[in-house]
Amino acid sequence: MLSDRKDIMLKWCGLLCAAGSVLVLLSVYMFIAGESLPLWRELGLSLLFGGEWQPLDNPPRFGLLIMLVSTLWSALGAMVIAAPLGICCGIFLAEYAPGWLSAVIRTVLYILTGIPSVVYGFLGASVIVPWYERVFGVPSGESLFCASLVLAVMVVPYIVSGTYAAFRSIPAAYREAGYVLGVSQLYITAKVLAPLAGRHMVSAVTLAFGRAAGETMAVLMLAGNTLTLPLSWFSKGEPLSALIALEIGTATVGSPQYQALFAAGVVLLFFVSSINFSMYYFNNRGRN
Amino acid sequence: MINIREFSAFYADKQVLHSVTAAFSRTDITAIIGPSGCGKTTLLKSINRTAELVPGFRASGSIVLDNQDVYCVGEPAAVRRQAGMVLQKPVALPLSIRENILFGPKYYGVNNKDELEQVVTATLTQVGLWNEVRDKLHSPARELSGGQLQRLSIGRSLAVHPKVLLLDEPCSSLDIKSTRLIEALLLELSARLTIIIVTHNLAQARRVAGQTIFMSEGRIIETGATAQLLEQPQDPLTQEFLTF
Amino acid sequence: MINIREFSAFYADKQVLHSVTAAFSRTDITAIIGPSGCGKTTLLKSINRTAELVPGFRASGSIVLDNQDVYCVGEPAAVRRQAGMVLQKPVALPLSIRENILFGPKYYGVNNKDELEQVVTATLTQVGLWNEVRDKLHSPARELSGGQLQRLSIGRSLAVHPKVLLLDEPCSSLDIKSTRLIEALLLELSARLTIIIVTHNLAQARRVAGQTIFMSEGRIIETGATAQLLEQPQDPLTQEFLTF
Amino acid sequence: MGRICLWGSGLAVIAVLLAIMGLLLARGGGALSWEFLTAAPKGLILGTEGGIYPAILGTVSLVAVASLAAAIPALLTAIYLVEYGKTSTVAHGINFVIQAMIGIPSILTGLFGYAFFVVTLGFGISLLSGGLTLAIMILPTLVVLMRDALQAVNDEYRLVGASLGVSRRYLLQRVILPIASPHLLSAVLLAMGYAAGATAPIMVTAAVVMSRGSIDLFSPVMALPFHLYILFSQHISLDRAYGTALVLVLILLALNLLSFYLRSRYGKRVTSHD
Amino acid sequence: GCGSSAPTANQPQPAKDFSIKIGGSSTLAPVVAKAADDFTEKYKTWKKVKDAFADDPIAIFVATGGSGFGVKAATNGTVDIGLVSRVVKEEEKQKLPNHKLHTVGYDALTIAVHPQNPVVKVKPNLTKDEVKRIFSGEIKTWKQLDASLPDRTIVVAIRDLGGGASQAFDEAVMKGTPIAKEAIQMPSMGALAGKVQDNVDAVGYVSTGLVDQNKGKIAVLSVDGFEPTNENIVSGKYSISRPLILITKAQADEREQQFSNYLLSDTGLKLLEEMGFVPVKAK
Ligand SMILES: Nc1ncnc2c1ncn2[C@@H]1O[C@H](COP(=O)(O)OP(=O)(O)OP(=O)(O)O)[C@@H](O)[C@H]1O
Ligand SMILES: Nc1ncnc2c1ncn2[C@@H]1O[C@H](COP(=O)(O)OP(=O)(O)OP(=O)(O)O)[C@@H](O)[C@H]1O
Ligand SMILES: [Mg+2]
Ligand SMILES: [Mg+2]
Ligand SMILES: O=P([O-])([O-])[O-]
Repeated sequence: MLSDRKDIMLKWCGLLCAAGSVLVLLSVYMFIAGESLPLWRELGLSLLFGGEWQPLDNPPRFGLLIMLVSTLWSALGAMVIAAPLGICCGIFLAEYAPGWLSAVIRTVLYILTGIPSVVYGFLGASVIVPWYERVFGVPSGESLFCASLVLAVMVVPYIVSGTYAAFRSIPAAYREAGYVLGVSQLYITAKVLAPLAGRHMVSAVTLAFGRAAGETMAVLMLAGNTLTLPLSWFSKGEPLSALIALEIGTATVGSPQYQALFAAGVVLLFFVSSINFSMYYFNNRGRN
Repeated sequence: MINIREFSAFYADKQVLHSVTAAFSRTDITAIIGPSGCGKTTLLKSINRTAELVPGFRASGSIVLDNQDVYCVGEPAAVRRQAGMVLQKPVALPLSIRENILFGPKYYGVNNKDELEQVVTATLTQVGLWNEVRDKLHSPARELSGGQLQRLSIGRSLAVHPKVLLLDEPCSSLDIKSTRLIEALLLELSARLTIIIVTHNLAQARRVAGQTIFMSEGRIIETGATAQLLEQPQDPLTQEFLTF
Repeated sequence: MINIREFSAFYADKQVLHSVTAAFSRTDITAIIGPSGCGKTTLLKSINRTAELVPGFRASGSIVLDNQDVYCVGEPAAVRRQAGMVLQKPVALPLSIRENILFGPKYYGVNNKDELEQVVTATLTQVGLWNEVRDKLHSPARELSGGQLQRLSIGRSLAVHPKVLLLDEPCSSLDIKSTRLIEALLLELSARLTIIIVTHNLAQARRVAGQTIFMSEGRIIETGATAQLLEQPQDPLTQEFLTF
Repeated sequence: MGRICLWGSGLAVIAVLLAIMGLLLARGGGALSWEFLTAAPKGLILGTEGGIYPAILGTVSLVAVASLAAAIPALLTAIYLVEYGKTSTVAHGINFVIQAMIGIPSILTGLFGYAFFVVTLGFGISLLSGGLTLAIMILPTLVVLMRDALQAVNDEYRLVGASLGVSRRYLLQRVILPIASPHLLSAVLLAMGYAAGATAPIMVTAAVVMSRGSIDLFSPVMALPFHLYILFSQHISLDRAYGTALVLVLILLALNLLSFYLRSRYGKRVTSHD
Repeated sequence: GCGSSAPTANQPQPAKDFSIKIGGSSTLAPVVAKAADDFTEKYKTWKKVKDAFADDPIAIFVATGGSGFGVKAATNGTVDIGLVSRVVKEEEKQKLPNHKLHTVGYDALTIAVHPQNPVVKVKPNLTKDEVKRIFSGEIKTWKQLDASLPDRTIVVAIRDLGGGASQAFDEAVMKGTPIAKEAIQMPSMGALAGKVQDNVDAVGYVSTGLVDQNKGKIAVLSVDGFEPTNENIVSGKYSISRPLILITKAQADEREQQFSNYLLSDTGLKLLEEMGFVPVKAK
């Protein structure tokens, strides 16, 4: 029995499924791009940089600038909060926390990643928004800031686990080489370990940024969804994902509005994918 | 000058050093030899208190360094600074060559520019690297060869002015030429430093060490002048080890 | 009967075997000795074509097993079946003792119940395990001791009737008693099998091998009758290795 | 100073979880009752009284469809990547694509599901459309988790198998899959949790505010996360929204912890071969 | 028929899909959802509705999405019954040749504020022009509306553009003047009502139904001197109002027919009234 039939079959089934997955991905890209193509042809870059979104006016006006800027505000804002917190926490877990505490916190983080975004959005909208209104005395609390706050909590676990893994993978010899000189743990962490883990921390933060940019439910419930260009972090805005979620259900299939929503999808996809691809490239190049 | 008395060490419940007693003189090199796992590294790390970085490590007995019991000092950092240690596999900190040397001094507050320059030049000259690396002080230290890196490690320790230098098989991954360079360096340093070297290479012990200690299973079996111990071992365990 | 001619092997870009040429007779045991990393394991794995499981492995030259160049057989499986291999650290497949033995035979289509019983009894008897394990054939193999497990591994290989047995430091993690048992087994098997054993233990080579090969840095430096090679090495490299 | 930051950040994470769980329990615990779990939404405005049973049922069926559709292809893909493709260019390509897919925001998977399943294939807003959309969403995660589970299996088994000349399929069937099975199962549970909590993709492909009658592949369903969204955003009942959130989180917690348990309980079994 | 871009009504359907899919106006959806619940509760299986039917369990699904969605989904067959809470435009009617429109009642859009907003006491009556200026963003703070009111920003809450309310409001009040861009879009009438309940400074056009359902939590202002009472709505004195319409297939299958009859029956209309709307018979 030299060649095992079932073996060959398994191999080809595997390849078929793998190819199928690839096909599905490509069709996700193609569908989203394809459905919006006519509108891109018609409007070109003004679709991307136009500041007006009036899908039901006659003639309708489609510009995604407001959404793009809103996405940037909410996701970048989330990073401003989550990156320092996540990196500190990751370092704490890897280098400082006693074993049991580290295990407890990692379990906690694991649980946090399991909580769905609609619950985060709900809690944000029912707790943080009223709190924000009270503390800052603003008439209406939904804002990109609140969205960032909740997004930060949502993506912090990814940053922590990336940082933690990066520090754990540093050979003990580096720490030892520092300790034998009698310098403090903090000094070693800052001068020796952080540079070694740097690349991985950057990629953890970048990936978290991608997730924050694509997150839907939380921003839908928190960002305020107004059609003004958000000039500050504390303005309201309507991120790309929220726009799609809000309007896709009511848009007539094939109408310009429908195409415009898919165009928003293209922008979001391009945005997130370029982050992921550059990360992939960055990581692979570093490995060689 | 180091005096170890009745020193025992444990990793969690496992005793790896049993009532070790030994003395190391200021102006000599002592070699520690013994089969793998007998506790050589643990003894070395106990002296500069890095053994306690392993969770669960416990020790009893005393190790006196210049009239000061190292286990009575509250903060181990002070002890570690006084007893520099060089590891088996040379470690390049992820910094430039220059910054590797200055890693300790900067922590200890040297920040005058001229002074720093001075430390780099002096240290590198001392370990015989100056001519080899003077043109690439700012390149990453990992670009050095194994032998150069090991000398850099020694230099990194020397830069904080230790009284003792502990070396754990410092040449086991190096070629013969680098080994000889390091041995020469150690002989030179031995005039001012207490040096303890763990080695698997008996010829190396013979070349550098005045005193040799043979350990087995966490105990010191025999101590003596190197030539004496290697040629005419008294203890049957030593004999067996040397003839194997 | 194995003939290796001008065999070179590479892991990606790194050449680890350089034009190796050697012959192994059917009725003898050959020992391969040499410093760590010299390519002993790679040579062994090249013979049964498991080296190519490592991505990036490439080879040139020929290895002829019973008049058949193993690298000209399309499917490596056939070669592997003929050349059984035993690893340094004994591996228990996560199955019962019985199923470990039957792992190969069942794949090759033995499924008659009596026949299977017969394979188990015969194989375990051959490797001297029958009396020790007859009462627990159905317990997991991992419950065996290291020495028993290593014999089980040998039995697992024998159960598919190989022509060659390749052993990679099979006794390095075993106590003396188990080592002796395995050596006796090998001597017995050598009557019908080509056996190649990689070992770090020169005494072991002396005890079991008629022929010994000394390798260094991917090259065969010297080949000869074991006693001859160990007592009167010709090559300076061999001499250095043996006296070290 | 540095130390305070580090400890503070660690404790902050615990505080966040405690706050979330505390809030959900304190405000949602009161709504929990047997009736809440087993009755349909009632009241003049549906949802102000009664329970969330149809939403639980809908979420369970969505998750079932998604994991049925995704698990087998994912396993086969993982087997191909680990056992057959290994470092070939094809495998590299597939790995790359899978990695890229993980990053696709779920709303875009939903957008695709809407355009493809709902509109092009004409499945309509239905359990089938939603389930398949969720399947696409969890597929890459599943592949990666399963790939890692297979990769974690001690390589020596493969060497032993190869040395005996048996095929990979035989080795997989007899050794590798049995030993990796807790991890594979854990991967499926994790993916199920992920699917159960996803809202954006089903919002446009499967979920409705009210459904009565049995579950049917071609009919829409209610779903817990969407029901939560509606209860809150339409101001139907904040108490019940908290209750629904609590139920949802508890279900996911159970799935996640079970998956975590499987992995830590049997984790050693995979990598060491004692 | 399950939804698709092309109407599937005339394709031979497998005989077993008896579910009824309903979708559209978020104002009407809770009413229909409640009615569907009562209907299923009352009959459980179709056989109990009418003996001729098989013994299948009743299956009804209600989605929201706004009046715009209701019209479109009915047009392309995604839903069996479309819900609309505004006037159906002529060009929309032309695309619905095989459908019937049933007006079941009327709803008024009230100018709703938080009960604690001082405007309730200070200025309980606005002119239509004031309303328009508030929603267009011309009047930005309460103080600008009346000097005795606090100097706080008015939070304008509106329905998204797919909603019937936004179109009805445009016709009745804005008449083409664009709504302020700062206005917060809410995806459903419930959400809009919620916003007004939660925020002291908010103003929004909340349907009478939701005002009724949230008694005490929402205060309404009169427009041009008329409160949005049933009489005023019926008489047309309160002018910001809109019809509530069901779109059904002209040749609906018998089960759909049964359910739409139920909606149009006295029981159905009574439910509409209970939920704060003006049922059609009252007019
Ligand atoms: N971190 C540790 N935790 C637990 N046990 C340890 C640890 N490090 C070493 N040991 C044990 O302590 C004993 C002594 O170890 P040590 O490293 O001191 O030996 P050694 O003489 O330096 O050996 P080698 O020549 O191999 O370096 C050994 O039995 C070892 O297994
Ligand atoms: N999987 C691998 N990938 C790349 N290089 C490898 C791999 N395995 C071994 N090598 C390299 O090939 C060379 C020969 O390795 P090999 O394992 O054959 O040596 P060996 O003589 O068996 O050593 P040892 O006595 O330590 O077992 C070594 O330099 C090793 O680093
Ligand atoms: Mg050691
Ligand atoms: Mg080897
Ligand atoms: O009832 P609406 O059409 O305004 O949702």
